[in-house]
Amino acid sequence: MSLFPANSGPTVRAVHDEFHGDLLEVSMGPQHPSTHGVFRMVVTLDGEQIVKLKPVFGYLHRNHEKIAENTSYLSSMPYTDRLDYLCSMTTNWAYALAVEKLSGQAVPDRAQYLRIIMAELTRLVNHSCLVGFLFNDLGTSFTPLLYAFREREKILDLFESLSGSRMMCNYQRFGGCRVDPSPEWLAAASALVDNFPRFLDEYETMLTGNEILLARTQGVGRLAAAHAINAGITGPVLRASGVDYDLRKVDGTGFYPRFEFRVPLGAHGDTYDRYMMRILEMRESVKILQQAFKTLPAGPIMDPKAKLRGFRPKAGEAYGRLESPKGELGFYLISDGSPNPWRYRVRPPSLINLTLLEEMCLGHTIADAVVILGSIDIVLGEVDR
Amino acid sequence: MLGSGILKGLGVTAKNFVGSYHDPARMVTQEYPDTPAKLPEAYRNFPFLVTENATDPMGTLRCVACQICEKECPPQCIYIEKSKDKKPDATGKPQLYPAVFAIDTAVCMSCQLCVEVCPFDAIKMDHVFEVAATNRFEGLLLNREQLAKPNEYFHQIRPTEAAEVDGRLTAERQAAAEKAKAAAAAKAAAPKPTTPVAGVADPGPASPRPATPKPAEGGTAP
Amino acid sequence: MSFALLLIALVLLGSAAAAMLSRNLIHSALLLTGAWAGIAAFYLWAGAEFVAFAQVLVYVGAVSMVVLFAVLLTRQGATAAPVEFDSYKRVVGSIITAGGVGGVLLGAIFGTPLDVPAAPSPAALTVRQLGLQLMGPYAAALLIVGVILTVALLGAIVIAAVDKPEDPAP
Amino acid sequence: MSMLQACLVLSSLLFCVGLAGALARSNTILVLLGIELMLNAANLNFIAFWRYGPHPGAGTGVIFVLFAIAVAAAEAAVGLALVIAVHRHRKSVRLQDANSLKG
Amino acid sequence: MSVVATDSFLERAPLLFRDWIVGHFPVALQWLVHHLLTITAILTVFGLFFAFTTIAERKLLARLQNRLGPNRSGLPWFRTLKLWGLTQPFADAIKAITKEDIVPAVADQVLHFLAPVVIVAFSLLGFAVLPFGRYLIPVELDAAILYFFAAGTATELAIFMAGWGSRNKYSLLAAMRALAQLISYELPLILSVVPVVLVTGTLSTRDIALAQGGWTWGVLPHWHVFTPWGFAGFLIFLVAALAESNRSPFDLPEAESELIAGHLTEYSGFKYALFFMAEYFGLTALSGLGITVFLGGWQAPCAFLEFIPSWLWFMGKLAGMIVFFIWIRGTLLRLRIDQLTRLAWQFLVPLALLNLGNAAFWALTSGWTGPLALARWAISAAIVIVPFFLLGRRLTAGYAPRTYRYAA
Repeated sequence: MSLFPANSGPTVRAVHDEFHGDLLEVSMGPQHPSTHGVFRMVVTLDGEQIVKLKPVFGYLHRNHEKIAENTSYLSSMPYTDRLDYLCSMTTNWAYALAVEKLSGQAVPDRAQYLRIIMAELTRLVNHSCLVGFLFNDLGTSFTPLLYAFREREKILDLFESLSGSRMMCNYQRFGGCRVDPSPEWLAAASALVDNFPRFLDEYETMLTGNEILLARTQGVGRLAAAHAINAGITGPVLRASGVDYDLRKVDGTGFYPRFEFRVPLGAHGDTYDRYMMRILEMRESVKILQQAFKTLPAGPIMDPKAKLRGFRPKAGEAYGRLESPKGELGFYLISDGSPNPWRYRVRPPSLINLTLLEEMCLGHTIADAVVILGSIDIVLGEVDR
Repeated sequence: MLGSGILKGLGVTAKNFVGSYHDPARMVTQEYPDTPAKLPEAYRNFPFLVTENATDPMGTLRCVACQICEKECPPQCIYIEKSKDKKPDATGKPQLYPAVFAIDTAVCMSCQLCVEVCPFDAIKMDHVFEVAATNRFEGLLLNREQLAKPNEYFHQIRPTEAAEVDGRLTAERQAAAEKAKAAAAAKAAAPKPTTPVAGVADPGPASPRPATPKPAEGGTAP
Repeated sequence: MSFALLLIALVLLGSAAAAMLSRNLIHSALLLTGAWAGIAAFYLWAGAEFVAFAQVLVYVGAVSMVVLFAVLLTRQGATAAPVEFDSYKRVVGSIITAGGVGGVLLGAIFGTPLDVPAAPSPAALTVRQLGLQLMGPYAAALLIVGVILTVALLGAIVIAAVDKPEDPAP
Repeated sequence: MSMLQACLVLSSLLFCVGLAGALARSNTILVLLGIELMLNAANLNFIAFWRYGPHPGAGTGVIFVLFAIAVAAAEAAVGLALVIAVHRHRKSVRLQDANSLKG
Repeated sequence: MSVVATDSFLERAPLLFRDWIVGHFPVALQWLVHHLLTITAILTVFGLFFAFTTIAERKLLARLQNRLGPNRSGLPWFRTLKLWGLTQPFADAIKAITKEDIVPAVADQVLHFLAPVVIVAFSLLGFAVLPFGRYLIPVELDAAILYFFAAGTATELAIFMAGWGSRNKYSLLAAMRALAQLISYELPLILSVVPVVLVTGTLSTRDIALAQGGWTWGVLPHWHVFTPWGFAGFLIFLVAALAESNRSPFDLPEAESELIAGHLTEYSGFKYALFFMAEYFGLTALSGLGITVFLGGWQAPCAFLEFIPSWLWFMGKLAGMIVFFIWIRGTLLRLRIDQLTRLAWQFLVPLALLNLGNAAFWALTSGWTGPLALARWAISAAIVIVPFFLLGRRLTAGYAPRTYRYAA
């Protein structure tokens, strides 16, 4: 009797729930435009509202830690580039820090300054990139992202002319840095840094006061401070919740105590705060960089006693951590005196910050979930390792 | 006021629109195949082997097949087989040479560790990035012949580093030659002094041949 | 008999019948939208442009949306199951009833001596005339319809609104 | 068969289709749609009489149809709201299930 | 509608051309040829307009984003001729046509096929009543405005058919969103036009365009947008038109970052191109309506510019509107579905209703002159500006840029 074939009805496998009516289970990812890589969220929706969210990751697992345990200390260095591939300078540094701690190597002053310069430039790269992607998740037609990329390109060009590669810098070494920047490089970098606030101002004029942005981000994805601390969340995500915890201040990593900078703190812990944390941190990074370029000492960039090959730290363990742009990035190493680490473990900030995704998303809509994920700032290379 | 933020945003995009026509700081696009990419000297892509003499690339490889790079290579993409015989190197000292030297560029991650650990300045990073192959296995597995590039080429892509390397090498070789001469003088009884500087590389652009070798045409499988 | 009328009638009756027969609710709703559009085409054919556009605007634009919304919102658990007919008894009964009613209607139509003018005058009812009539003789009716619509809107919202949870979440 | 009769036949056939559908189906939405069809069939008559009837100049038929459309829209809105409300309480859109006055 | 001989040749050229062609046919067929020619002309002009809108959008967006945009495609056989990439749309069209058409196995085949057809067919209907020039109205209807909105309604159905028929969860979500969005914005869209109908007293687009003729001192055109109620109406119309045509910042049904491509997720090749085409046709038609209703239609902005033929003015204004929409798209971010509907019901609809009253006030006080005219302006402006502020403040209550503290 029917005009059309009977195998009809909505496509959805509805999750029937006695109390909530019909729920819709959507598997967002691993191929989805805004999961920032091969990340997957199994989202259960009531209408557009999220009632359950299960993050699924591991699609980019590359066995990083086990590989590192089977190669020499030096050979792991290029692999750390691939952890957080937006911030290879800081991952390099964190790893070098751990190894230096393990072997008790000293780092010359100039190298310490260079490391801070590179780390802060990386912070600019990462945060501008992240903010751009966040706006893409919010539905702009790429404009803010491309403005951010335009500035990021300039920094990446600097990285390339220094280290030979734009993103896989492989720059830090145990006991120093690989290449000494020329005065021209330093001048170019200094000029770039001086111009960076102009970009930030323009960016903020364009978007920070935008009513749609305020409505889309304020009050969305709130994260309470106590909850964040319990989950071990670090970095701008934690500071957006109002917790004053910045390893640059807490640990005084490297020569950071010699620089004057402030740590911005949020009050609401929502997506807008997380966005603003990035903007404000970029402004502070510019300050650090300007001081560093002014006070950069001359001298060697490598510890003369440092050995490139045949490097065998004495048996023991060390944990080197760093305030990477995404949070506390730590490398935990155990040496048994052999050329390879006996145990090699990464504490990836992306992964740990991701653990509270469901709590942040519950009750919000699917559009918000994408934005919240974007504001956490994950890099799947680091999450999955 | 509702809408003021939106109007400001429209203003910024309009500014960028106008700026993209006259401001090179805003319009950063390079039209790549038309205007060739300008690579910084430090740029690294895949390694190549330095030869002293472009006319006899296989005879004058600086590589002595010490296999350090093979050992240190993080993704293990270098494969070396030592030669059975020895050939004299630039200083005339008989050295092993690589009978097989292959790099799988499909695996190589351009980390430059091989360059850093090489004690002989025999392997360097190339600037050629337009590599494409139709065969994933043979097309990207480069052998000794494909990897070898003359020192002049090295000078061309990395003048600063090459000059420094050559300066160091010449100093070493002179030292070696003087040592040999001193040894020869000491061995005055010996009737025939060896000719030590047979193959000293001429670092300058004295070579009559055009220094640029063809960029590695990865597409042609051997 | 005009060819256009025949065509309209065929499309109209066909889609209406298909809508009533379809086991897929969405298809039913969409086919019915087609039938409504056919009715608009009939109005257009009859020269009542304004009514035709109003029909499209209200039925195709609004009522069909509400129907589709209702269908989607009342999707049950495993809704893939087609909406089956009830017992054959019921179907047959309803067809007999409808046929009977139809017979009565047709009998009435053909049995009544209709006072048909020889040549239908060209119906020219401009929008202005319509508006004047609505605002003049029919102003009261217009007001009442306005009130009805408002009340219906409010009522629909009240009925369909989600009940407040008994204990508001702390 | 005059044009008027043809229109009336069309309208009554449409009415029958709507009636049959409303009676035969048990899904509330479909019943509602059948009733809408019947309403529209009635509207066809107004237009037919306006166009081919004895007094084509008067706009009564057209205006009546306009009012009918407005009221039908209201009816559809309320009816479907009822369907949704019933569905929320009963988890069913079958007419037979909505058989008690107490929600 | 007779062509006045005093008009410039260019003004009359399209009509003369049409009459010349029609004249070649036997009298019995002339009406048919006449209409077919009109249809062909609309399809050709707006087909090309669509094609160049796509390239303009890509180019302009690129420039907004400090990129170059497509500049590679030239002509076959003339390799050196680049033409600034202007032939890109034709290359795109060839690509779209030759691409494989993939229909999911579980999709509702009929609806999946019908949706793009329906949407294109109905999005073209709106063009029938737009006055493209002084004499260029395809169909003169008494109730043209009503017709225009009626013709646009089917696009919503088509989007629903696409979203539901694809049997994809994202598509289904998009279909729901599209329904909610289009229902919400139909109302402010129509309400924003009603004041003009009220003041001009006609539903005919031709008469509305004619009513905006004339200039004060030869430079200030009497367009509706230059009255307080007209300006407010135009703004509401712009926002609602953006939403109705699913353009950013209201592109929720195809929200790329959330729903992949929404109702278009399961479409490829030519069907996708049809949707794309329909979206632009809809946008163009709505812009055309906005121009007709608020921006003086084909009227020249100044008396001394009247020598330019009216249809060129219309197309120029149309291009301006499109550029503005592209600019908006390049700047703004997307709203959320609840904010979208809230914007419609709590802001646009009340404002539009007030604006209707405003227009009534304007029509009633048309006799005020001298200082009273100023008062009329002031009162009318106050009627829209004060609610704008109040409603706007309510809409953005709780949202403000923040200041931040720093750790000690």
